[in-house]
Amino acid sequence: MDKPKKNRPGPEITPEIVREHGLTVEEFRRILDLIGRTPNMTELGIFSVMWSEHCSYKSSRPYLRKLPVESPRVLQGPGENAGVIDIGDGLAVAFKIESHNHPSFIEPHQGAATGVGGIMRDVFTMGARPIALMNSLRFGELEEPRTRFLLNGVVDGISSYGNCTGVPTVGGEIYFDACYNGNNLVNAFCLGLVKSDRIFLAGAGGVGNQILYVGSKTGRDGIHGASLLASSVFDENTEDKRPTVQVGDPFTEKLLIEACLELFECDWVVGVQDMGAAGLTSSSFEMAHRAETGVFMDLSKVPLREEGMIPYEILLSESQERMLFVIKPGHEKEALVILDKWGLDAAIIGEVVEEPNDRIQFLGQEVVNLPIIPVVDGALDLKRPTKRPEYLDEVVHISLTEFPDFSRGDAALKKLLACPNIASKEWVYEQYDHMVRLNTLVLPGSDAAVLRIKDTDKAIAISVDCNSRYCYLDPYEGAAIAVAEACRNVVCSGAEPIGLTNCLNFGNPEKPEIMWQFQQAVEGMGDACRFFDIPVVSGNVSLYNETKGEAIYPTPTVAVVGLIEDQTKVMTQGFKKSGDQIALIGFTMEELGGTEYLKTMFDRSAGKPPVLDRKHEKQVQDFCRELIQRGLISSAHDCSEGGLAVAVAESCFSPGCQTLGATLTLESTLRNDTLLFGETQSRFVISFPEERINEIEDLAMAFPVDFSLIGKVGGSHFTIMVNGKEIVKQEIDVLKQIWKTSLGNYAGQTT
Amino acid sequence: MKCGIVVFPGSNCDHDCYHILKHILNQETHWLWHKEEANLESFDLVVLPGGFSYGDYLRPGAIASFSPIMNSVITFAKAGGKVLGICNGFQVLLESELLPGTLIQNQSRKFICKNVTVRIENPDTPFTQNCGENRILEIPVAHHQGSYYIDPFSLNQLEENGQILFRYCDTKGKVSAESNPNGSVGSVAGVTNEQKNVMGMMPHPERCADPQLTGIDGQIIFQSLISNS
Amino acid sequence: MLAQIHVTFKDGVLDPQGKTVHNALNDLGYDEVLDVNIGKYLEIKLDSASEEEAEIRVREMCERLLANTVIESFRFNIVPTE
Amino acid sequence: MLAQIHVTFKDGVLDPQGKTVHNALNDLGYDEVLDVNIGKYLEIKLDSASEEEAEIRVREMCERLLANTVIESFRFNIVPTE
Ligand SMILES: Nc1ncnc2c1ncn2[C@@H]1O[C@H](COP(=O)(O)OP(=O)(O)O)[C@@H](O)[C@H]1O
Ligand SMILES: [Mg+2]
Repeated sequence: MDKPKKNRPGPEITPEIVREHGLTVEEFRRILDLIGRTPNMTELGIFSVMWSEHCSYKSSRPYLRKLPVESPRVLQGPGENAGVIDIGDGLAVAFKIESHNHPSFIEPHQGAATGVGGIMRDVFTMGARPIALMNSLRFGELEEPRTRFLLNGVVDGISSYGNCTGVPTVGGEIYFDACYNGNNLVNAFCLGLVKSDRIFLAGAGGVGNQILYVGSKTGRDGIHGASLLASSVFDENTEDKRPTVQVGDPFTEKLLIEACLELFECDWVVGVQDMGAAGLTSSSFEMAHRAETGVFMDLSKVPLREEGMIPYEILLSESQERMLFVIKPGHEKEALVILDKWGLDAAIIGEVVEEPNDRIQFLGQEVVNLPIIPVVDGALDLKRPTKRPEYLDEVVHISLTEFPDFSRGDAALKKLLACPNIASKEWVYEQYDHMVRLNTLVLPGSDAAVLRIKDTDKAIAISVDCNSRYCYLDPYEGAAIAVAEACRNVVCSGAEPIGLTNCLNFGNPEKPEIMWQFQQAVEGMGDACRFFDIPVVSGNVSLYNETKGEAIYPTPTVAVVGLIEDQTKVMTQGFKKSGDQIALIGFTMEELGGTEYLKTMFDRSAGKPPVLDRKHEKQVQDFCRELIQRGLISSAHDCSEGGLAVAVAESCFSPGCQTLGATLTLESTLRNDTLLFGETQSRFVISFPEERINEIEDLAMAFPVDFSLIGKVGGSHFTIMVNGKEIVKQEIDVLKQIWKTSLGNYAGQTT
Repeated sequence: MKCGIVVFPGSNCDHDCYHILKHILNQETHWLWHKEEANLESFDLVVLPGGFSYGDYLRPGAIASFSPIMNSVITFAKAGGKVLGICNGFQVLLESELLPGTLIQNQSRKFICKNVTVRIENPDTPFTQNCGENRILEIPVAHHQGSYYIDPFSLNQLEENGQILFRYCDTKGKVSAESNPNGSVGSVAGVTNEQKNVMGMMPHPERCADPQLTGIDGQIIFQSLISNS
Repeated sequence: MLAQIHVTFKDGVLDPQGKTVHNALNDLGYDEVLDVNIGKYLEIKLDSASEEEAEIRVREMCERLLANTVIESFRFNIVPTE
Repeated sequence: MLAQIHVTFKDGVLDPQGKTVHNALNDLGYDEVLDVNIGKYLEIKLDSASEEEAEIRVREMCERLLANTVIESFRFNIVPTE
């Protein structure tokens, strides 16, 4: 039988080509069923990206459905470009975190820069002005020259992009571990502010609406970046798969922000979607899908940067700083005037049609005609097998007797303060403009970043967290702890947690052990969120973080956003005054599993991680926030990596506060190492003027929470007495110097 | 005081300057758009704000210095009008040759955002008249190309004419290599022209002028200008 | 010896700086400007035994440090100095 | 026509980038590196009537915008393209 090939130029679709597009035999068969014919090359490219792990979430979707997504404050949950939460006064915050791991490994500067650009566009497409950036970074061991190259490149990329757009980078986290040697992680977070009645969604709206292309011209950048890179494992052949790397243009992004915010003021703007992964393809399909309409586009109208581009390339290009607007007909001129004012390229490239198909023309020929729904929804949810990994049997069993206790803790304390996971991150955040826009009430260096909302009494606190060693040892518990810790950090600043976004970084989901980690972590996160009553409003999944079969530790990073009703009641972690009392909220158990102490002193990532008692956690958090709201305390800091001793040391020399010494006088039956450096959860170190003791103790009793006075602020030394015996005494300036300069010293080495 | 704030594409401290002048210091404040020339006669102060005009591409401030509004600013400055360039605004003033010297990459080659201290070198100008002798200000810097450079002869001249307004110093006022965040010659943080009506500085006074944020040392510069107008 | 090294973006890689300078030149009235590309130019003074050796070492330097070969290409020549 | 423009720091002006790269190269074991200078290299595609005209206009572009003549010097050549 003769198959007519009218209007379907290009090579024949062979099994080879199908495979190269990352589609399985079953998937290809499904495509044939769905459209009733063989797709042409361009259409195959569309299926390839739309059904990629990155765009379709085919491995993760069944699990993600179990996360709690609702609360009275939620205005927009997962599914749009960013989640939106009501903060009162007619205002809302839109936020999301997203990974740019693979691009940053190939080209750290551009990879990280375009990651920042992408997440910002996700936020301002909601109609929100971006007001804060954060990031969560993971690198391999700092002893590796490649790590330092990546670290410098990534930080430089974030700095150059964020700073230029005038959005402050107000905080983040950064960890080093050998498991990231072949796969660094770059997760970028952005939060924007929007009037709650001016939120924009990515729908195409009614028939006849015009599709307006805005921003940079389209080039051949990053074709198949999302699908191929994020859906396969790195090995020796990675070189061949390198797509043209996307280069970020933060200047254009800045203009795009201003122009888009101006367009959002106009009532003829119907919908908007940024062109991120899979570019024009996914943005046009998804907009049509959300509105249950179809689209018609003429690719000849797309502003192009390079000559000779074919439809396949135009549709799959991941050129940065581009947006797709849908506007009511008759307003094209007005739109173009605004865009011209900001010096941006723009063109009407199509319109919304009734028939639910995406029909695309190029030079007068139809090159694509695909039904919207199956392309967007058609990727099957994969029920990938799961299996508890065997390594767990080995690593979680440790006995404290393997690790001799110490009688003096000075050496361990110094070593921990110098360890890059604990040392000051000043070298990083000084490269970020964290003050621009004059909202940053708490600068980097405290538990959470705090931004005021001008013209209101409110402020927003943000923290990103994940201890991936805990997650490696127990993904369920580790993910729950990530949620608890992020909440604890925003509580330290006086805020009430109101929403969460997550970035789930894992290895190859085709391996049952990885899928098990994923399942456990999502469950742990979901259960914790449910318990603390925090909705998950947006998120991102990054799989295949493996090189040569070595997966990263499971890293379910969370960012928690908290609300402070009264701007004047913001708390920081630094001690404020000599003579203040120091107290511990919560209690310490005899445990060392998963600690930074075991890793730093004994090179072991082993043991059971600390257990999270959620009820207890909630109580101490509520208590701490109550103390802050009543204005009773002068500082609050949570105990995390490095335990109690490190937490107190950090409060002694917190940025923005004067450096003060401290003396701890502890009574305990615990081993010294667990007492000082154990990482029992649900603990805060607070300080307050002596005369408040009674009031605070009464309140602790009423709550009830464990509360103990442990020492006093003051002097030039950090001293720790246990049962009357001195076990640490160091000049505070010496400790500070070690802590402050360690990361920069590592990062600055060239060889 | 009637103030104008120039907006270039890529300016990003424009809103911060506006906030301080208008909402904190209650001055009449207007926007000036880069594409339009303007009659500035009625203005007491024109501010060129910080940011990344034209992305800092080619050289910071280079492309912005050719904006139509800069023709008006130059006319205004030549007639004795007061112009304050902060950070990127300073770079624009140098590229426009309203101020002498140039700014090159920080010695560390990295962007630096932190609080520094600067010493007032000449309290006898409209920008510093409220400061008093040897006053030290705590003030944030945020820049990548903030290392001031000028040849030794001209540096000397600036010094003799009292054109050096601020030097980076430590908290006690001592000027040294350690207290110099970016490698500027002579630790120079801000300069004026010979007539003392145009001033450029790398630190951001608008970032330390709102009492709700840390520090208000920056107010003194704006207050000086207000007293002078 | 002196190595003169040119590092430029590979074809197809976006050059935001070049694009912006291009627009600026057009705005200044240089309508004849059709395209602008901006790269780096490095001069490295060398104390090498021979031109051949310099050639090998400079290529290595470019690959390892001076050019970002993912997005940039380089070319160089070695000129003798007195 | 194509203008190839080199913009470099004048003698005596500190080039922090050059210095850092110099140190980095030495650290990497390239002991033969005696000095590094880093400048810009611009290629401008022109639609000019003649080489003479291009020459005049490019010189003007350099003086006005492309080089900061306080600290930088420039040189260029015009090459014909097809
Ligand atoms: N990648 C980063 N970018 C910006 N700031 C960072 C980064 N990493 C850490 N910081 C800042 O350094 C401080 C300490 O971070 P961290 O040790 O992770 O705190 P915590 O243990 O309380 O979560 C915080 O203020 C944090 O925002
Ligand atoms: Mg903390």
